[in-house]
Amino acid sequence: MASKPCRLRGDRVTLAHGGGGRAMRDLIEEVFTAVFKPDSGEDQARLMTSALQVPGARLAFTTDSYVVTPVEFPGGDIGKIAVCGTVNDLAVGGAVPLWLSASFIIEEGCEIALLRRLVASMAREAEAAGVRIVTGDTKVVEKGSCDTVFITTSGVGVIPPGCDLHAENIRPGDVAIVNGVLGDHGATILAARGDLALSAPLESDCRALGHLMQAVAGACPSLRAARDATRGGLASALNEMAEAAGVSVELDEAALPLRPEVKGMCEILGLDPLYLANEGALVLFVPEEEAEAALAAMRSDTAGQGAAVVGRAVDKGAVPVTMRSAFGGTRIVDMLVGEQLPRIC
Amino acid sequence: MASKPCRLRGDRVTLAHGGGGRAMRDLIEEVFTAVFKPDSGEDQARLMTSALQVPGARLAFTTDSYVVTPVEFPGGDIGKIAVCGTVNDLAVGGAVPLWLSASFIIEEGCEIALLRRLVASMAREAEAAGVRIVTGDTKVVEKGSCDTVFITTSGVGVIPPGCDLHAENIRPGDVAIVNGVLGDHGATILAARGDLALSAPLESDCRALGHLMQAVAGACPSLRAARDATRGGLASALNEMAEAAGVSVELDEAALPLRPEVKGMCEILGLDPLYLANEGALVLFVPEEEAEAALAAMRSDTAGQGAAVVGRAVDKGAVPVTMRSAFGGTRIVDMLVGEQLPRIC
Amino acid sequence: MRYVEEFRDPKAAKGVLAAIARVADEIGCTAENPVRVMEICGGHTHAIFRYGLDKLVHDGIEFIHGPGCPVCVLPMSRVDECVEIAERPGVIFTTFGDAMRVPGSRKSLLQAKADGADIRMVYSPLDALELARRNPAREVVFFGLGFETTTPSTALTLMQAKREGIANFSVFCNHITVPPPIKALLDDPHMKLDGFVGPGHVSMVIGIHPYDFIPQEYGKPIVVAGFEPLDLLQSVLMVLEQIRDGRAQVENQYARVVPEHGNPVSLNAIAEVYEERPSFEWRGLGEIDASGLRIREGYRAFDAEEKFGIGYAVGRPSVQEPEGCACGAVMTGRIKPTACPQFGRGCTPDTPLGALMVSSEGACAAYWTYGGARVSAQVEPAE
Amino acid sequence: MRYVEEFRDPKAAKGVLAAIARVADEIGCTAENPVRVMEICGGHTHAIFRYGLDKLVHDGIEFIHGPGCPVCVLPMSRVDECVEIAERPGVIFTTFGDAMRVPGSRKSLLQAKADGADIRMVYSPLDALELARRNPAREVVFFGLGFETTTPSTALTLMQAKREGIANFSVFCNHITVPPPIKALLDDPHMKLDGFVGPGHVSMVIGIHPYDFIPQEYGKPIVVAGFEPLDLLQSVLMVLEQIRDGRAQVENQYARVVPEHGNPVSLNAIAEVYEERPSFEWRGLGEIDASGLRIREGYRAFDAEEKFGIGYAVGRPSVQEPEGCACGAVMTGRIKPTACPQFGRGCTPDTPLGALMVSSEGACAAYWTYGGARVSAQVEPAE
Amino acid sequence: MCLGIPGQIVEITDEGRQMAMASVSGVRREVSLAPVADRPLAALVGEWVLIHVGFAMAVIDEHEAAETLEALRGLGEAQEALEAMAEGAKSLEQPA
Amino acid sequence: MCLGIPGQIVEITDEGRQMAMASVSGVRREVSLAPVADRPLAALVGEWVLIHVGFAMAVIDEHEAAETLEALRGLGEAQEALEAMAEGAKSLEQPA
Ligand code: SF4
Ligand code: SF4
Ligand SMILES: [Mg+2]
Ligand SMILES: [Mg+2]
Ligand SMILES: [Mg+2]
Ligand SMILES: [Mg+2]
Ligand SMILES: [Mg+2]
Ligand SMILES: [Mg+2]
Ligand SMILES: [Mg+2]
Ligand SMILES: [Mg+2]
Ligand SMILES: [Mg+2]
Ligand SMILES: [Mg+2]
Repeated sequence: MASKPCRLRGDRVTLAHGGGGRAMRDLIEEVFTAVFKPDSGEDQARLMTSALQVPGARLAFTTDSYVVTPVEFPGGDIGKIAVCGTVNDLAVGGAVPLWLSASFIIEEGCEIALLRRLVASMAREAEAAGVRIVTGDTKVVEKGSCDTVFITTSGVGVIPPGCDLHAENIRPGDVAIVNGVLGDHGATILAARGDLALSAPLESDCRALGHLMQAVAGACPSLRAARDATRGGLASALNEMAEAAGVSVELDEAALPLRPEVKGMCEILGLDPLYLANEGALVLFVPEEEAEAALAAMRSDTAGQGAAVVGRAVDKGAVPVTMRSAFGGTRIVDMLVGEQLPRIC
Repeated sequence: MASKPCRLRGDRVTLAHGGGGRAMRDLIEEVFTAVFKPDSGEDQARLMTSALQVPGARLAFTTDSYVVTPVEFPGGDIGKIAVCGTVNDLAVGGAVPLWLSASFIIEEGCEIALLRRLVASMAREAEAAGVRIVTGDTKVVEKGSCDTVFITTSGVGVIPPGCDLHAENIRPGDVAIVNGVLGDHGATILAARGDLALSAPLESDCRALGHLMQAVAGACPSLRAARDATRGGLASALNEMAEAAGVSVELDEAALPLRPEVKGMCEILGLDPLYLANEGALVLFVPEEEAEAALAAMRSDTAGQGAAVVGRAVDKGAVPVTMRSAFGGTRIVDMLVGEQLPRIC
Repeated sequence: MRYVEEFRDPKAAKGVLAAIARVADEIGCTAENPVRVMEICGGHTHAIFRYGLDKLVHDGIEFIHGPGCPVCVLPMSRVDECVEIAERPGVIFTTFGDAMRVPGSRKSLLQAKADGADIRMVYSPLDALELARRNPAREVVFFGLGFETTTPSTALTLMQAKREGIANFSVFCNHITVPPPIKALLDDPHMKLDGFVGPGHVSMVIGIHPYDFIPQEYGKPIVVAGFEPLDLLQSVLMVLEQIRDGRAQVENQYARVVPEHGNPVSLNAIAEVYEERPSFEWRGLGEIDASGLRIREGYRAFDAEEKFGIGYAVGRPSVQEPEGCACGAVMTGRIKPTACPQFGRGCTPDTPLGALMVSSEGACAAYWTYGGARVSAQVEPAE
Repeated sequence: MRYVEEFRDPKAAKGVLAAIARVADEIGCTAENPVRVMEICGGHTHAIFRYGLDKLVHDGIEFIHGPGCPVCVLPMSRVDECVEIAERPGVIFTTFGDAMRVPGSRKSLLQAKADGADIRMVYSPLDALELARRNPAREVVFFGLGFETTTPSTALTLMQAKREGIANFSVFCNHITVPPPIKALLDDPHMKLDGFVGPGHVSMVIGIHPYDFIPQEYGKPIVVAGFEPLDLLQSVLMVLEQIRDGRAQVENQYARVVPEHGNPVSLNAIAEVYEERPSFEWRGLGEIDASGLRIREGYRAFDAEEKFGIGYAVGRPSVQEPEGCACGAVMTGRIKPTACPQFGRGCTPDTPLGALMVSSEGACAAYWTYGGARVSAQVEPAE
Repeated sequence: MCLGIPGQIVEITDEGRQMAMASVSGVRREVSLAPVADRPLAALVGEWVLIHVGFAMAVIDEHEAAETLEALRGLGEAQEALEAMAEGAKSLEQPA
Repeated sequence: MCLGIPGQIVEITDEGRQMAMASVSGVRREVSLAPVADRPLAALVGEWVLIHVGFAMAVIDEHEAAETLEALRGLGEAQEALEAMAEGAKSLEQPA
């Protein structure tokens, strides 16, 4: 089919692009479906995979809204996060990610060129992660009613029979492993936002973890549970897992992989890197005897190059998570209170 | 288990409730999961239904973001729309709606009591529609970065074997049927917004159409296609269907079910009710010989009381949709251009 | 009586159409040699297409669409001035929805809004005044637009603003009057018109005597008409009857709304607040003497042109209309919209080049939307 | 040298801890009869808990947490005044992140922001001044908070603002000074203190001689300390050695940063812009004479209290602290946080009653977050 | 130009500012009566007015409307009669 | 109180306003040199300063720092020696 002439005029989204009429159709066709290529023009994807028909297989279903400012930043953009984040939420549950939906809330005045870049980024990440974006939606809201663009993705995947990762599986003695450096995303966004006038040669760690998870699951038959440590950082993910499992977790401060720039940012602003957001950080628990296999499997994947044991589960103590400092002391690693605010004292 | 004491303090959402820490956990547990009751604390639902394992069954997957202002209005609220709208997008594809995800983008300062009302409304609608809200997400954005609350729902359902509704099925001679009055939602929102200082005893038609669709599908073995006529109104839905089917559609103005108040609102503002948004309007095509069965099936459901034949498909003409007025003339019913703006001339 | 559905009765329509056909046959007009009737008012243009009247009436009657749409005749330069005011910091720019999509040379108000200007659609100038009351720290500007029907509303609003001493409110005045362009059209040697359907709502304010010059000086009939389809058909019949009878008069089909001498309160309000401009620019027609109004000395504080030093207050360049646009010729009835090389190609309601494609009263938009000519002029977008 | 990791060396720590233990044994102090050392500065409190120093040092040393956290000593009434300013139309209220969660009697700044006030977190008062430059139509107010370490930064910023003539910038001044509360504590007959660890960063500005009164008038040793864990341990050792030796002196452990006479530029800037208030209110301590600073006559135009007619400019009510809150007693070291009836019940970092639970320098927050006492004080939320 | 809508005055809302509530098919909006305030406002309640941009621009003359309608209906009925006659004539032409 | 962070001055950015770029572990932020501008600004490039709320509040004295560290390390080494001796003593006590 010869390519249609472009009917989309103007550089920016106006309310007309959200009205349900021809301008909206043109926006959707030329910016979104031209790239995502859904199977039909109907408003629901119709899908089948033999994986779902294997007895014992289950369907995994998850969703997240993405609201990062700025929408483009070193190492990624809101589209990339929206694909990777939802792929990761499927993957950490043991699912093979298959299909995504993508829903856009667009601020009047948003540049159409920006939308095209975000869509291209999403398509690229989806392809790399082996998922398809099969259905979607766009809404346009008045100037000042949203912050440039919000993206909500939902994901559907298949959990193969017998796979049953959850935090309740964690037992005392299991070791906690992360896939690489922590806090890069949070520190990158703090710098990219510009209002603190900080700059650093950092990139977001935003990446899909599906292949990595499959590698670990293959290498570690007793893999207990996994989480992607996003908002609230490693500290919040571990607190949630420890509480769900009824164990405590002891972290080893010296073992935490942190870039000097991330430490520097935290020192300047009085923040704790354990609470910085990540977008490609995996934390998982395996029995000690499978730790080496897990590390080896992780290091064989680009997303797991910096894999390291950072702590271990112990019998349930007074608090869910503690950390032994290189200095010798031990402290509680609580859940984040509110959000981390830059401080001077 | 004894009910936990309420840990959520304050009347309004602050940025702390989005930070990934304890305040966020408290908000999610006390406002959302306490009502939606997901199966686990993991970030992805794990689901199975025998319906999916029937050979030939397909999975339906859809998503929509909801951004209505005001978020509560006569006849509904954004939560109700978010459930009904996505249930409807599944239903019109012939799917039995099963599971929803719900993702909230909340403006700092949003009243927690409002969130509780919206969540209760969603739970109520989900129960009535026979679907479960199985996974979700919340984000909090800065004051002025979103308009109170946006909700994105995605839906998963199962299309039974042999069911294959799509617009391409429509053939000349088929009749177009709607389930009831048109434009109530759009007119209600225009009045509820308050900036035009209009008031009218109207309610949104917001409602789930799953049961209605199943009733029609049961009664009409040759049901061709269905759409819910939301943004852009009946006119846009019919234009899309006609174009996809390669037919034209002739509407009969006198047959369109419209309330006097909706007509009045359109007269005052110079709008066309064919383009007003609906949230519970179904338009479907059946062969003429099944029209009576369809009407009877629809009228047996509360959502189909006002079912009426409004037009018919004809051989493809110069334009996709035309309408014969009671007066005798015929005019084109084009897709909506941009959005309808109130006008004085 | 609700004064709406009653005037859409299909049975009566059949009768009027038959009567029109009889009179047309008596006159002997045909598709090749039609009687050319101009509906001055865009509201009539809209109604003709919405109800398909052009296809229902006898073949021997051709509707010529007049310049009576205030949005369509708004020159690009005035849209630019709106955008300039709206983009000033602190301004809340208020407008009827009609004007939002009209292209300026840089952008439309819709685009300016998307770019961040605080532009709000209102239903009434009273709503704009209320915004000014509620936002004392902002400058609220109302885009005053329209013929004599609308002019009293902004005049009465400014009188109220003055009474209350609301200092942060002003009107960007673009009010225009109907008789001057009719005169200009009648003076145009290219125009061949046999009669007029007169603007009902304008006449409700000014009465029917301002049209006396049409029969008296030009010997053409005019019938002031209502906006329901039966009103229009009856008016066409009345015009034809005058032609058949060799009469030329001002007649009033819309007597339920239009008093012979108009509305005195409204006329007084116009006179109190506004005065004639020496001349005003019309899209497609250029500057027409004494065709526009400006705010009088006594209301100078409420004149956005003065307040922001813009427009006729400072001398202003006329902006070149977009290339290939035939708006002027269409507006003056010299050509049909379909004869414009841009129609359906560069220019569609989604991507209008001219205002005639924007306003639902514009002849091009009416042709496009309701299909008068699109059916025959199936055009693919040009590369 | 990066001046950070070097001072966290575990091997050296072992040595210092062993030396501390030896000296403590020489003194003969025990858990029952400890040497009570007050770290004045909240930064030291934070470091003690972050590195678990309280559990590493000899049992015979008890840390008493002093009032040196500017956020913790901010009275509720001052937070209320912040909120009042921030909620004025047109104001952009700027603050360090620390102050956002401190409860006022109505609401915190975080809640005021959620309610719609334009409140922005900045890293530096210079960033607030830049906001004022960029928003000439807005009033930008900076929440000036802190001891002598921070005071020069707002003084230098105001001097810059005055040079540039930036009229829409002001500071809500809450700067306070360290020596007066120490004097007040030493005069308190209930307080039993054997020595002090002195605030390193305050001293970098004021030098070490302002503490001379501590050994001279009260016979207690004080060692000005850095903030890395080795700095703190070494300072404790130095305090213990003075006690063992029967000395009472001002010593400087943090000589790499603290000059004997402080920083002359900073001291001049403070003197140029600020003057002593007759008295200032401290949370938990009440009004203390000559303990706070206000903006001098010459910078009156930049004084938010004057500009907005608020606070000490108009006479102000002191606000009752919340019921059951023992902040005052904790702040003055009379009781441990865990002895407060609200600790872990009504008062947690998520739902702080007192500022001591908000600031990461607050003793209660430190106890909670880093677990000093939470482990033993496992409490369930009260009904 | 100039969308004008018939609506009925249902209530005076502000005597001083000459404001009233109008109803258009049950949709209510406050309008200014200024242009038609040549009589006591109370006398306007129940009247139908022609509303444009929030102003009642004219009181609709029921008598004139009825006359216009009568003429129009007359044309309709005449035509119906004519057609019935033509129909009758046609059926007569056709063999039974 | 008073988070103070060591950072290195890498570049003078505005001589007139006494502003410079500082680096903290590779993170850069412009800071005011006003408090330490008792010498030519150029002389500060390469120096480590103590940064608080965007101001360089003190130049860090490398010599003093080295002395402090030396004392601290001395204590550490002494303790290590002691422990080694104790360890040796203990192993001597145990029968081989
Ligand atoms: S088609 Fe467009 S350019 Fe041509 S006359 Fe009409 S409005 Fe003007
Ligand atoms: S626990 Fe709370 S109320 Fe008690 S002293 Fe600490 S901060 Fe104050
Ligand atoms: Mg998720
Ligand atoms: Mg997630
Ligand atoms: Mg997750
Ligand atoms: Mg959609
Ligand atoms: Mg959908
Ligand atoms: Mg939908
Ligand atoms: Mg739909
Ligand atoms: Mg989530
Ligand atoms: Mg008119
Ligand atoms: Mg200090």
